[in-house]
Amino acid sequence: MKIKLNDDQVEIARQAQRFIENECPMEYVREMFEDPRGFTDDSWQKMVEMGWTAMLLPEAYGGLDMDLMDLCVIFEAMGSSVTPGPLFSTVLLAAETVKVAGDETQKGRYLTGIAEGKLRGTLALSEPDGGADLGYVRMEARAEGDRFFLNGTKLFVPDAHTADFLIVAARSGEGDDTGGGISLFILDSGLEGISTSLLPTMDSTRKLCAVELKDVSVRQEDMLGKQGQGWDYLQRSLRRAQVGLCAESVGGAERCMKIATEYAKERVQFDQPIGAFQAVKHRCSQMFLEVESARSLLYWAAWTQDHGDSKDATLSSSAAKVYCAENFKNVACAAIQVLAGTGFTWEHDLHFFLKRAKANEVMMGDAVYHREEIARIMEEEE
Amino acid sequence: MKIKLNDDQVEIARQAQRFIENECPMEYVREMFEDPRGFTDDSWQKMVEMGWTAMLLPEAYGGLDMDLMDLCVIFEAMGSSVTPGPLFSTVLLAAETVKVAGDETQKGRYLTGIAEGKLRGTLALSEPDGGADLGYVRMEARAEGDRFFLNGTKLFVPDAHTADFLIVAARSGEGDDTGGGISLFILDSGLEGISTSLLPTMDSTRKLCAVELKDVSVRQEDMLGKQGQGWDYLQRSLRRAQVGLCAESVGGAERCMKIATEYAKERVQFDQPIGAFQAVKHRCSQMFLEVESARSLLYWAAWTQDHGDSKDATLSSSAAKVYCAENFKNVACAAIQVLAGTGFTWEHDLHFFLKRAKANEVMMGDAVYHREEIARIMEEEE
Amino acid sequence: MDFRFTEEQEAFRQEFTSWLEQTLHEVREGDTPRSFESMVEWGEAARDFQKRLFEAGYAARHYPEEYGGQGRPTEEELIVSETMAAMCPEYRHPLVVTLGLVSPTILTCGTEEQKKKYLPKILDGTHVWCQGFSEPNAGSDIVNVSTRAVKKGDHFVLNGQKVWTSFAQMADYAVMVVRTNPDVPKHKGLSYLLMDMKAPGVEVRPIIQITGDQEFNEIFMDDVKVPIDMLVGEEGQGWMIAITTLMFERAMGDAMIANTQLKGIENMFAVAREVKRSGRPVIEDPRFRQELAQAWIETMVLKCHGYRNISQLLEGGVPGPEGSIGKLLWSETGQRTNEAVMHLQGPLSQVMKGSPWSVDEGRWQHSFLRSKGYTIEAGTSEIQRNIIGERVLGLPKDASRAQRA
Amino acid sequence: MDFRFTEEQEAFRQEFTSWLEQTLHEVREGDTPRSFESMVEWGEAARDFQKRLFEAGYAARHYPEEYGGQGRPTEEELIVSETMAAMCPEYRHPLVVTLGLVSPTILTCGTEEQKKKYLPKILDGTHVWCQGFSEPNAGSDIVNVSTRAVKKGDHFVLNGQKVWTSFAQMADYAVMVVRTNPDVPKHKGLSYLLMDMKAPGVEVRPIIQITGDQEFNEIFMDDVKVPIDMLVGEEGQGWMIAITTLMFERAMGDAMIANTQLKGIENMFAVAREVKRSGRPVIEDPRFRQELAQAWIETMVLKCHGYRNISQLLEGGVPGPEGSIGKLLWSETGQRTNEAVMHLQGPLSQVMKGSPWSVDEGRWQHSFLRSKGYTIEAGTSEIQRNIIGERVLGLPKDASRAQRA
Repeated sequence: MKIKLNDDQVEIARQAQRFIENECPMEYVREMFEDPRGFTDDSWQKMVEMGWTAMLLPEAYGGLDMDLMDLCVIFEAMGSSVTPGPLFSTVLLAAETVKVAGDETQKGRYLTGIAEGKLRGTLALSEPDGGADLGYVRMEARAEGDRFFLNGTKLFVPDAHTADFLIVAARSGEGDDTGGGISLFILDSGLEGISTSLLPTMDSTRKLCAVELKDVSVRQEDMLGKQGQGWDYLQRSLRRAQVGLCAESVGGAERCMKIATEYAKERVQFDQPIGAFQAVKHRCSQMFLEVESARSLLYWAAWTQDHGDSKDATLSSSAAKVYCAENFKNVACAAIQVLAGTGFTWEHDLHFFLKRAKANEVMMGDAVYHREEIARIMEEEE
Repeated sequence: MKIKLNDDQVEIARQAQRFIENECPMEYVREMFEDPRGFTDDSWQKMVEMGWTAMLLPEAYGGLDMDLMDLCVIFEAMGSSVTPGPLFSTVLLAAETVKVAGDETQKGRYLTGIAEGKLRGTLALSEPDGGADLGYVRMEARAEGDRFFLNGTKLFVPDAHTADFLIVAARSGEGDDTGGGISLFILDSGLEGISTSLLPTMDSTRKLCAVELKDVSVRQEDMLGKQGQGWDYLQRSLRRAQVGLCAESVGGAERCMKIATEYAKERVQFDQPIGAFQAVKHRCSQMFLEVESARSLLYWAAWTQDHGDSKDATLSSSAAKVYCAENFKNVACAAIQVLAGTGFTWEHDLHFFLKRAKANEVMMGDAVYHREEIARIMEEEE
Repeated sequence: MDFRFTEEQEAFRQEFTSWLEQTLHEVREGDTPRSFESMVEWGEAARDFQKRLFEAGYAARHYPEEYGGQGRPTEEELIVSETMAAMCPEYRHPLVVTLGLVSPTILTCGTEEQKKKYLPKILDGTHVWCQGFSEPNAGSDIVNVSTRAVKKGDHFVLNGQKVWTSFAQMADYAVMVVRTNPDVPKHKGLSYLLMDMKAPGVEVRPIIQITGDQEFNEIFMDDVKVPIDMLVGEEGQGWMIAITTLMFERAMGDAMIANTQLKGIENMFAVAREVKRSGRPVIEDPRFRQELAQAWIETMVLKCHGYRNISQLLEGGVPGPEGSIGKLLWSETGQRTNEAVMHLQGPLSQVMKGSPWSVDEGRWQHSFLRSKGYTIEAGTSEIQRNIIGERVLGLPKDASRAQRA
Repeated sequence: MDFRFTEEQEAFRQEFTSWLEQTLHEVREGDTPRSFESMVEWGEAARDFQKRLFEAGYAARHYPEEYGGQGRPTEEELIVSETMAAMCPEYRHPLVVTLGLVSPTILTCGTEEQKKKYLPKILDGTHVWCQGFSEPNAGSDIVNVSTRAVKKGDHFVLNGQKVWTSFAQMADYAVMVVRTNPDVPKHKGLSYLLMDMKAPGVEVRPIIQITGDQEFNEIFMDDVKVPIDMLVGEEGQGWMIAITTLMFERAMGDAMIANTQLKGIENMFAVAREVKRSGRPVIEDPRFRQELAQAWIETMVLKCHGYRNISQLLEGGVPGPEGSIGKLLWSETGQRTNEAVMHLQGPLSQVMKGSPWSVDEGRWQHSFLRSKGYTIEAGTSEIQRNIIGERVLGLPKDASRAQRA
């Protein structure tokens, strides 16, 4: 038993932290918050050079064959600065899904492209009437000859507007149960019939899009994995993406805690640093508790994805998703309260964290969804 | 608009408080907690002499024709001392149901008996598989000739072991929807086939019973109100009983707040009364907030039962039931935390309040039940 | 006990409601609250609306006629306020300080001359006022005010900085708490002045808040001359005036917020009908039904408690620090309700206004962010809990504050 | 990162689990934890069980053999503890102080003679110890201890009173923090003594707690003689010994509680299958499913965090005040879970053991009440939050406590 970062991970974390400080300072975040594209090529290229797009990929495709935990320390660092850009969508949504579902040709093309930083992808899953239910897929993939025709709307697709390819979940069969009938298609984002529009979201540091598909014609060989097995593949990649999001939440929460604690030491009212008052002190203590306990759960969830069984992998990713996102939100709100007026200004950075925290709460399934997942599995168990 | 107790009510409250202090000190409560009967005849007789059993009854039956709010100030006083005894079951469950559903003969017999203090009654409603769902009635009332035969088990019947009569809700018709098919029967508690046993409950200051009915034979004239209309009647009396329970909760919560606040002024640690520390001070402030805001809602709920329409009466009693019970529980727990070790002892009185608070949470429908009631009504409205 | 208004009052409510419906029909499109492009535009709209209220005889019903009011019972003002709070809070919001804090202070503590000069222009919508209390080093510790006012001849000369001043950028005048005597204990050296915002040396800088709006401002004062006849009360009474005259209006304000929030709950049910989860309207989901009901319950608590406070004051009761409950209730309930509405919306909660996918025109997204200020503005929750603990329950001050007092 | 034990350790776990299953089969009826009629009976059962553990070689695997241990890696002790925590917490609970606090203190700070004399009798179940720290005026303010120990010849003479001492009524010995020097600053005048509970002048009075049990006691000391060789460490080191040697065991204790609570969650699901609402098992109700899942999540947090702490310590890391998180986590999670299980049961939650209507033999009713002590015992939540705020985050002490230090 050894539950802490190993030396390599500590080093990765240090490098990531330094990278973020140098390349993605808060001024950059503020700029990208307003910028419709949401990241600069320069910043993306540097992340690629750091090897971040290749970490989880197999060596055969130019990857580094590392563990999810290794990548998580990077997402922690990015979370600590609400770093913008399509890393999450590319390496956790797109690459992981191709990894689990793609054939050799697809892997060769897409994974190699991602590892080299030449391709960016994303996953188009959620639909307007599904809410936070990840398994709600109604988009139709109508078979005609050796082609499928996709029709429908996908929402909350991260970074679709700058992605080179999209993985789209649609129903190629009968019925609408969650488990069966969903197939995945991997398409060029420039295909005819696809129109992508940026959603004006609260957390504009991570861009989300609406993607409409009108009679988009897809070849048989652009199906990703076996027909009707899409949900199985997705479950595996979504779990990993959820854990990545948790790492981001822990990093963000920790930053909020530090901001609040520093402020509490310096801000004087009633001739005392406000941190001497228990109302403030205990609020800061609670933040510390929420950050560190979330981190403990994150470690388990990240480790379990690579080394645990599929039941534990699902339970842990769902648990971490609920807990880390909620703690991030709580800590961000608490920090604003500690900073009071100052924390409520646009000028101060805290609001970017609050907005990211709110986004993380509902991205990749909200707490209600994941708790129901846990109840379902625990119920079966006994 | 005049939202405060009138002079009469202030006087009633004062008298009730004095009565409770003299006749029902905490030593009496402790004794009755252990005592299977749960009250003394002497104490009951004195409550009768105070007129408490007659307050809500029509003058025609020896009553005083007063408002529910008038009685609520008495329940507040009783709550402040977790006063034991069957007043609640007799005047709010039994009498109110007879008032709304009974015919002249029944009213003459039962209401007069109650007003005079000669009869005690209760309501047998909940069933084992219903949980906190008040509308779940499955007990069978099989018609045979001019008689009904009742079979089944009722749970959580307050004071059934000392009641002279029981009002029993049972299904005399087909189907099992909440609204229809329920009829009420009023029976002598000594009838053949009825067996009553005391439940060992956490809050032993209010006795709850299991009542089993085996082929209990009832005459047609012992049906209370019209056949199949039982739920309509019950809704009206249950609402009033819920409000009575709220008054009790507010009184109990206030007492806990006072105990904690006094302790916080006197107990010294770190050379300071602990009330000087914000962790304790703010906890006490929160108690005050919860007590006074619950009281505000209670006033509305109590007033609305006599002067509002049935929609408001239902909404307000459900809202108050949720809020007052939860606040009572919160305040009792918070008070224990303020008193720390001392609050955790049997010797100190606080635990009786915690136990009553827990009982009040689930009695007459829990929060989940009442919130669903509210959602149902609000949903219809628009 | 009686939760009703009298028949006469109910008749007045009907009359006013009709007038309001018609007026709203004239000034805004549709039934939903208007939103404004800029704070200045918002301020102008509020002034214009106040003018209409005044001309129709609905401004300050309870004020004496000589100052522009109608000399009517306070209940009528309450009816006007609560109806507006439910139907058009956006036209009242920029004037909350003016009508809720400034005019009652002038009415209660001002000289006859001050009342005649300022009140009518407030009531008819001519003038908007703001309030300069907080300073960078006087936030929760409000008696730490360091803006100096030095008497020179027939003027005070003001130097210093105020912060968190709502709507200063549209204000014609300000009420200011300033230090006129630095040599006495902190709260005793404060005085209460009226200040012309157009006076030379006054500079206003808006603060952008996390919603992107600019509700709050900094005010910088550099040798600003304030005539001595703009002093309210005596020198050194500033603190007392600031805290004691405002209880009634604060209680009324709290109750009004309840009405606005109750309207919000109606809206929340509408959102729950519209938004789907797993293909079904959220309102059918038993889990979210619990949240809907809970939000309604807590908001009714707010309303009942607010009315109970007002009713006590209407009878001439002395408003006490118990009023801090009202502030805590509306701020925390407001935050919880906003969280709950966001939950209902699931991922749609991320979409701000300006998209076909926006729910309810993005109102809740804005409101969610705005709500994070509730527990900070007008005295943080921590300060309210100190007030209740110390002034209501009689618990001792903590050592550091006890020493100072 | 690795959440697994080694294969060898897992093999040991299997071996121990088999032994435990069989032994439990011998000592109790059925699979559910035994309950006991009296504290004394409970204590005897725990002693007997400890004897069995000792004889089978499972007591203090990580202690040197010369003191009765097995000289094995700490992981094996961890495995013993966590298996017992899940399968039979009732046999460990009365010995938590003895094994978790007393024996590590003696091992770390005791003289060779003390170790040889006391440790073997602890490990083989002969002696139960209790701990006298708190006093009526030294609760949260624990350095305020006023029990006096005056040296006279080869004895200390003790006078004073301890309170909240768990299991004192069954204890053979006690560890005591006493004041040996009243003339130096508060914590510097304290010493750490071992005391024979059968010595003349020692009187134990049980305190009945809100469950009706008598877990805690008062200890009165009237001229109790304690030989000088029962002093641990030097005079004046009492406070340091009390707080610094216990971190590892506290971290381990916290992790063990996670296992007991996880077992509780299994049980909670079983309750949800059994108990009905509106005629259907509660486990089918989407609203309660959320509560079930949330309880499980929070308990897993406890477990993961506990393991993370232990793992750090196993590697020789220095235990820090971060451990206060463990205390807050288990106490607050434990309270919430108990509340949630009560909710599931609806009105059945009122029924205590001893009725055909009791759910799960009334275990949760007892446990709910007991849980109200969690945030009080072993340092209140308020104290834990002070520790984190001040010692981990470096926030300043409040004025009153800063002055004293």
